[in-house]
Amino acid sequence: MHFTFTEEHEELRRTVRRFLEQRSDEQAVRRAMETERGYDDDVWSQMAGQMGLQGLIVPAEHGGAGLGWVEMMVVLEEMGRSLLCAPYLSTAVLAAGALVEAGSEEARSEILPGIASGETIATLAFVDDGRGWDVADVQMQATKDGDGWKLSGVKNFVLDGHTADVILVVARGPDGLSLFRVDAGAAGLERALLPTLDLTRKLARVSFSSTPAKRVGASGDLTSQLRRVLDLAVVGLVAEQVGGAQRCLEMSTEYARTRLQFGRPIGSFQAIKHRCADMLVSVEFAKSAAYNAGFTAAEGDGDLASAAHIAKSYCSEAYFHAAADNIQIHGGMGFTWEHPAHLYFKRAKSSSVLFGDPMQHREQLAQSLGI
Amino acid sequence: MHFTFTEEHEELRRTVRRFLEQRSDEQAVRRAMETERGYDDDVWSQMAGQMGLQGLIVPAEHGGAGLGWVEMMVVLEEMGRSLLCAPYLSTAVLAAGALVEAGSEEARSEILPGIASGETIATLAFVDDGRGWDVADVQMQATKDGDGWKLSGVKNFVLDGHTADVILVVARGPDGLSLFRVDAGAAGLERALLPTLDLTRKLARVSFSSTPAKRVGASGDLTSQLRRVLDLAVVGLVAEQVGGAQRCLEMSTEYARTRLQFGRPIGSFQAIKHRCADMLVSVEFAKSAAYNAGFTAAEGDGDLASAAHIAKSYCSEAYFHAAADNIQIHGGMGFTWEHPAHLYFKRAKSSSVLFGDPMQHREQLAQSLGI
Amino acid sequence: MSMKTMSEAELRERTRALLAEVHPDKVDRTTFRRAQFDHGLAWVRFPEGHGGLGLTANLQQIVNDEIRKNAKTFYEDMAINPIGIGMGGPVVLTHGTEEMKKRLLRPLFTGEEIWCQLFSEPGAGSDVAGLSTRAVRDGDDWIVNGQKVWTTLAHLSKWGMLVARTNPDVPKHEGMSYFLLDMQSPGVEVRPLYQITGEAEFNEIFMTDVRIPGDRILGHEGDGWKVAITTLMNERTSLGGGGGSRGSGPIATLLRLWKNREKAAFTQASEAVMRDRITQLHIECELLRLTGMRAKAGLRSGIPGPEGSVGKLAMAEINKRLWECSLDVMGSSSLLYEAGYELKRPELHGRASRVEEHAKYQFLRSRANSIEGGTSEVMRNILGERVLGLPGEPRVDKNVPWKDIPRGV
Amino acid sequence: MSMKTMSEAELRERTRALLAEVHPDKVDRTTFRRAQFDHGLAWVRFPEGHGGLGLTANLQQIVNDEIRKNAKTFYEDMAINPIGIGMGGPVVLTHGTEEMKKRLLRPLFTGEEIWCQLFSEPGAGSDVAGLSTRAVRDGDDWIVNGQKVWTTLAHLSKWGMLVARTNPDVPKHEGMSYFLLDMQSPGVEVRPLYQITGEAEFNEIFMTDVRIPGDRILGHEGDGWKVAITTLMNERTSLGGGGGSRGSGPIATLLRLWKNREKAAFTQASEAVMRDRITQLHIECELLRLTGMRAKAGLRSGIPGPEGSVGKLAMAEINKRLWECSLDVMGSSSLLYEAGYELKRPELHGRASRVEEHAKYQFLRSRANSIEGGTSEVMRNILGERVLGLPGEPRVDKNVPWKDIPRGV
Repeated sequence: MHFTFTEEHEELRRTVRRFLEQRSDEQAVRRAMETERGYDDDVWSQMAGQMGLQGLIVPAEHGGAGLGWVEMMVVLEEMGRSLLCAPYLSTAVLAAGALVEAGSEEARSEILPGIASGETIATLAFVDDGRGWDVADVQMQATKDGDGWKLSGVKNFVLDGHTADVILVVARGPDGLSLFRVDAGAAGLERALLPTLDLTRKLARVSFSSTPAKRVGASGDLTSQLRRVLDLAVVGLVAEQVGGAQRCLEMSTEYARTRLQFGRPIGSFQAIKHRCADMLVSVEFAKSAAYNAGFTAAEGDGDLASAAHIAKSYCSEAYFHAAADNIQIHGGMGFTWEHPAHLYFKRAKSSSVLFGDPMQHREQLAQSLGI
Repeated sequence: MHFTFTEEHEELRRTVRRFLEQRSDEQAVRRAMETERGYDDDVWSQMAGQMGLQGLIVPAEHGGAGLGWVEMMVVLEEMGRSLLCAPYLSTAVLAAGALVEAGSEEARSEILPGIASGETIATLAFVDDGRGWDVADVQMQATKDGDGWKLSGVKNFVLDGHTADVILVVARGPDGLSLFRVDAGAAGLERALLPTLDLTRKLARVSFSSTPAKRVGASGDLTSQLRRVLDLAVVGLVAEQVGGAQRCLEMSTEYARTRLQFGRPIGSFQAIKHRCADMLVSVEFAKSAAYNAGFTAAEGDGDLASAAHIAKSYCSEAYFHAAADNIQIHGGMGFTWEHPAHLYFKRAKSSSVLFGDPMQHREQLAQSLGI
Repeated sequence: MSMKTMSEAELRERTRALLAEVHPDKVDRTTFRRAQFDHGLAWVRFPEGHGGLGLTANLQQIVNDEIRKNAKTFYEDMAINPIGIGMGGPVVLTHGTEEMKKRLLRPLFTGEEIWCQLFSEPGAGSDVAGLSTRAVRDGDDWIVNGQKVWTTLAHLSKWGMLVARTNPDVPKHEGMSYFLLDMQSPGVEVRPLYQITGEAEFNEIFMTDVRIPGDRILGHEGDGWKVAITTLMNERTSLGGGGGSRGSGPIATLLRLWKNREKAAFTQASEAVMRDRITQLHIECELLRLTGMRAKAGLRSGIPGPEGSVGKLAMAEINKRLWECSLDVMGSSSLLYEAGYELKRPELHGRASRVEEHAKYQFLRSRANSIEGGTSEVMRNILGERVLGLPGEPRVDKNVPWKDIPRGV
Repeated sequence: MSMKTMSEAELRERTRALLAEVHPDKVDRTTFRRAQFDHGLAWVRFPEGHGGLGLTANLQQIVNDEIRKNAKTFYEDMAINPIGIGMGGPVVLTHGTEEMKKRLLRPLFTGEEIWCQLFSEPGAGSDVAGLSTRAVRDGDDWIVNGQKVWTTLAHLSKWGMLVARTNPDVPKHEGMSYFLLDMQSPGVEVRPLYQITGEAEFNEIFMTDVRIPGDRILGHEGDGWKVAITTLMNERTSLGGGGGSRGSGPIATLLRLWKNREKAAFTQASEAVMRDRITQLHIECELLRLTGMRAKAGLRSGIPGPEGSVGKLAMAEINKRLWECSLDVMGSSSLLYEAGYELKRPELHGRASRVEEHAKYQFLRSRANSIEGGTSEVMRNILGERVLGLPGEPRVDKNVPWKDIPRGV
């Protein structure tokens, strides 16, 4: 593991940050989060057109940039930093990742180009209603129906499930776990936007009632491939968390430097200074955790699952504490609707739950390490 | 629950504190802890003769003061404060408590007067080697031998077991759990002083090999009585912990007021001031927990077991943190052998383990509350 | 008969006499509370003629018990006019003129005139005494300009307790005065201040050339800080833990959520970890309650201990952890916020929602616990300095004219 | 050939030439290290003639690797003369005269002359610059009186790096000078300072009318603080986390204790709670290690990040919790301390004890981690001020003659 970002990575970071500072500033985030769709079409098109972000990990032969998980980490860190409201984690990470890791060649050719061009919003529906985040928990059955398949049941917490053009559904077929495609407008498909704690990330409940579907998974049981897809999604999410946590640290530090009370900047009081210092330590640890997971994903020869467990457990808590401390340091102001601190706080809490909470990841880590 | 100490309680506190300030100051503690017996005979005699402390809960008819658990709590809080080295918890709390709560009338008449007069050092041996702190864990068997009984096996962590004149042993007879008396010098009795982390409290490993014993328990199975004895011992121990924690808070505060660095008392820095404030909060909570347990024990109509679980869990951690923070606040000095901070630290850690650690008490509390 | 020595029995009798004359179940609130005031049973510790009988404060309990016993209707002071009765009354009594007492106390008690407190400013949070709102003499009157914040009930209030700077050339604690501001005065604008929950419990107040008559000053010119301290002391005693029975309050909600938990969402191991965490919170909540009881016992027996100030700090910190734990108990469903974030005034009498929604609301709302009414940092300073006697920090804002102290937004 | 551009291959060759001349497996330490010094392979970054070749510091690795590869005997600098090589050498190089370099560096490197550091005083802990030890001119010499503390290796040392106050009439940072003290001088008394463990890793030094020749000053009179900072900067880089492989170090001990645990002492529930706690510590130890690696990567690529200073703080705090957890894993047997508290000097090469005893020793020893080499409070100040750019506190000891600063014990 070297942990060294190249000059290309840093250039990518600068480019994405510049774009997001212009197109995903606080006002843009607030506008997007109040809409039902949850994002700005125009920004989405620019992300694809100008920068090719949606196709970051899509192979060049399918119209993507063919880059890897270190680049994805850099991009998502910036998106987490700016609280970008967009169906990116769903489309470019979950759906694209699922197709790259577990899709049939045909499905990849069919779907990935649209993702890369920004025309297709896609998502991965995997959590069965009332069940956990592990793909092994999936019980939904896909039944053969002529040449195609039919799905019935409910998937919960589907990222951008209400707007996705293509929903990739994890369900059990005769060979075990596989991937099925359902398109917007399919018969028996119902999608309900959920009232989320975090307004900046849209979740939907998606119901299928004998809904026609197409099998798009590679052959055989895809449990281990889909596990990897979720580990990679965790890599993406922890990068977002690190970006958000770093931003909270910067907001706190900036405020502590400039807010005067008792004739002094509040950051000159040890109560505030040491809180910021402790935040710095945990943000740095979170970066170590996330980068380690990202580089492990990119190099492909390490223990990705363990790195993901460590990162999801630690980064979730680090972000939550940074966001909570950021409110405290801002005092009454940090608690108002008009200040952005609460947006980070809600994002932090929700990200901690998404894809499994810290305790669950620790339990899995302990099992794999034999603790 | 009123929580109000009467003027008599306060007078008792003042008297005991004055005595301990004279006879159990730091030098006296260090002298006593370096000896194998672990205490000063002279001090012990004065405690009994001048103040009747050993017989505090011993009924008047057996030569004691016939007082209750609130008074015991006051006394032990002071002893914990001064780190008194003496076989008091063993003799006056465990052994006297066991006889009062679970002893036969004959045994009480035989043993309690000696305890009250300070002539008898006594203890309760209940932890089977390799087992836990709950009396229900006891497996040691007492076998009938003519008119008397014989004991074989090993008891561990026996308070002052190496110096006790009378060892009350918890063992199983034909009616269930009971109490047996073994005297110093009995055949087959071996006692080894253990090398303790906390030098101020002596523990021994006591082995019995067909050792003659006398049954001194009341009739029938004494499990519930002995549970109460241990709950009462916890009341005593948490009072000690509160006294020690309060002393650590005072040492820290005093040092923070007077130690100058950068031209200012270190207590004027928020890092130190807020640490002291947090210590104050937890010491106050610990007092609430201990006093609640003590008043519940005294009034006899509340849920003593729950009160004891709450107190043992909280006071153990509060004392440990106070003792650890006291070292930190004293800086390098607090880490030296010559400064008393380490004596409190070691006492705090050991007291946390004695009679079951915080997690164990929480687990029992959760069970009894159905959490 | 000397009022000071009125027996409990006599007080009970007097209360029954009030009830015989006007019964709360039969007349409207104003009528009953006016009569209660006139009988000296509003605050028995207040002087005769001002709603009281000159007795000790604890005897009020006798009156309240007697009313509760004999009537279905009982008006909680804190529901009627919390800031007026909790702080306004005492401050008028201590620092007001005879005319003010006559004019203000009765409608304050009846709830005909609601009060609010105008101390905090955007630039003066923990440092209340650093406030910038200016009051300048204009003939007999004062002209006020400035902005206040964190004002509960301002939109319903008749009177605001306003502290403003009347002399910027002296050190900050010396240059303030305390005014009664008629909230209907021209130039007073009240705007809701929305919070993390979407609700607006508080207001921002903008004052532009607001005229206050010269006789609406409490204490003398320059006494503002002293009078404000009287007000705040009455605030502190109304915060902090204690009260309630064992296992009631927030911990009851957590335990209920735990009982209702989605069993399938927990492994045996994660259940054990969670149970230990909940048990720790149970213990801390119980000790918060017991510490509150000890504080009250201390007050009763005349030994005020540090337990009272401890309660505010501990409650804030425990509350936050408790509601965090609640969300963890709810697992994935804590991704949702069923109540939504519609920007609005809070419902006056709370919300009747499912326990899950209540917990989520509290999870967000509790973040303010360690800020409002004194941040946890300020509380630790108070405990460190006033209870433990630790020295203060070097001050850069003492003995300096207020106008020379560095000040930001 | 310019030394600056010596290739790795050439350096390797030069090292092999040294080994061909004197081989560490065949000669004694002094002989070998003298030769290594004379070949410029002691510290390749030092100038020629002073044990080095004027190369970049990272090339030292080449030399060490080459020696390790070709000999069984390898001398670790930190085992031979940690303070001398870690701090004394660099400070002599930066601030010493040519004569000093000639006289001191070689025996320092060989370990013939051990060094110690005389900065801390009982009255000047975190506030090192507040020190009171006085040095007064007497002809060409200086006469020193005072007390130093926390001095490792003083009882074995030839040289002490002493900072003493030479001018009390100027602000504290300006009135100190930096001396080389011959520890065998009359009036120097070294006493062991016993710690919580009963061991004395450190010493107290009492100096009574100790005479130091005038040419044993490093830098100029009054430069003491500047020179001390050079010394301390070399200390900081040798602390902090990182290094080791995944799961090695203290966490390995904890996991071993957990594996060896007395199974009967745990219920299924308490085992789950403990497992979660251990897993958290495992994660933190792994992140401490990875953060150390990032810091090193940062240094290599020329971007020094905050990770280095983060390591010292984090390691101290994690260590304490880790060893607390170890004792909890051991349960009741943590009541015992088999090693006992005999007051003694620590064994030079560590103790070969059971893992349980090691953990108990570390439990006690680790309490000093957040004090030694900069308290955690000081580290948080450094991170807050130097890394995050937060403002310092108001200072009462700046621009004031040292003699007028309040001072206690």
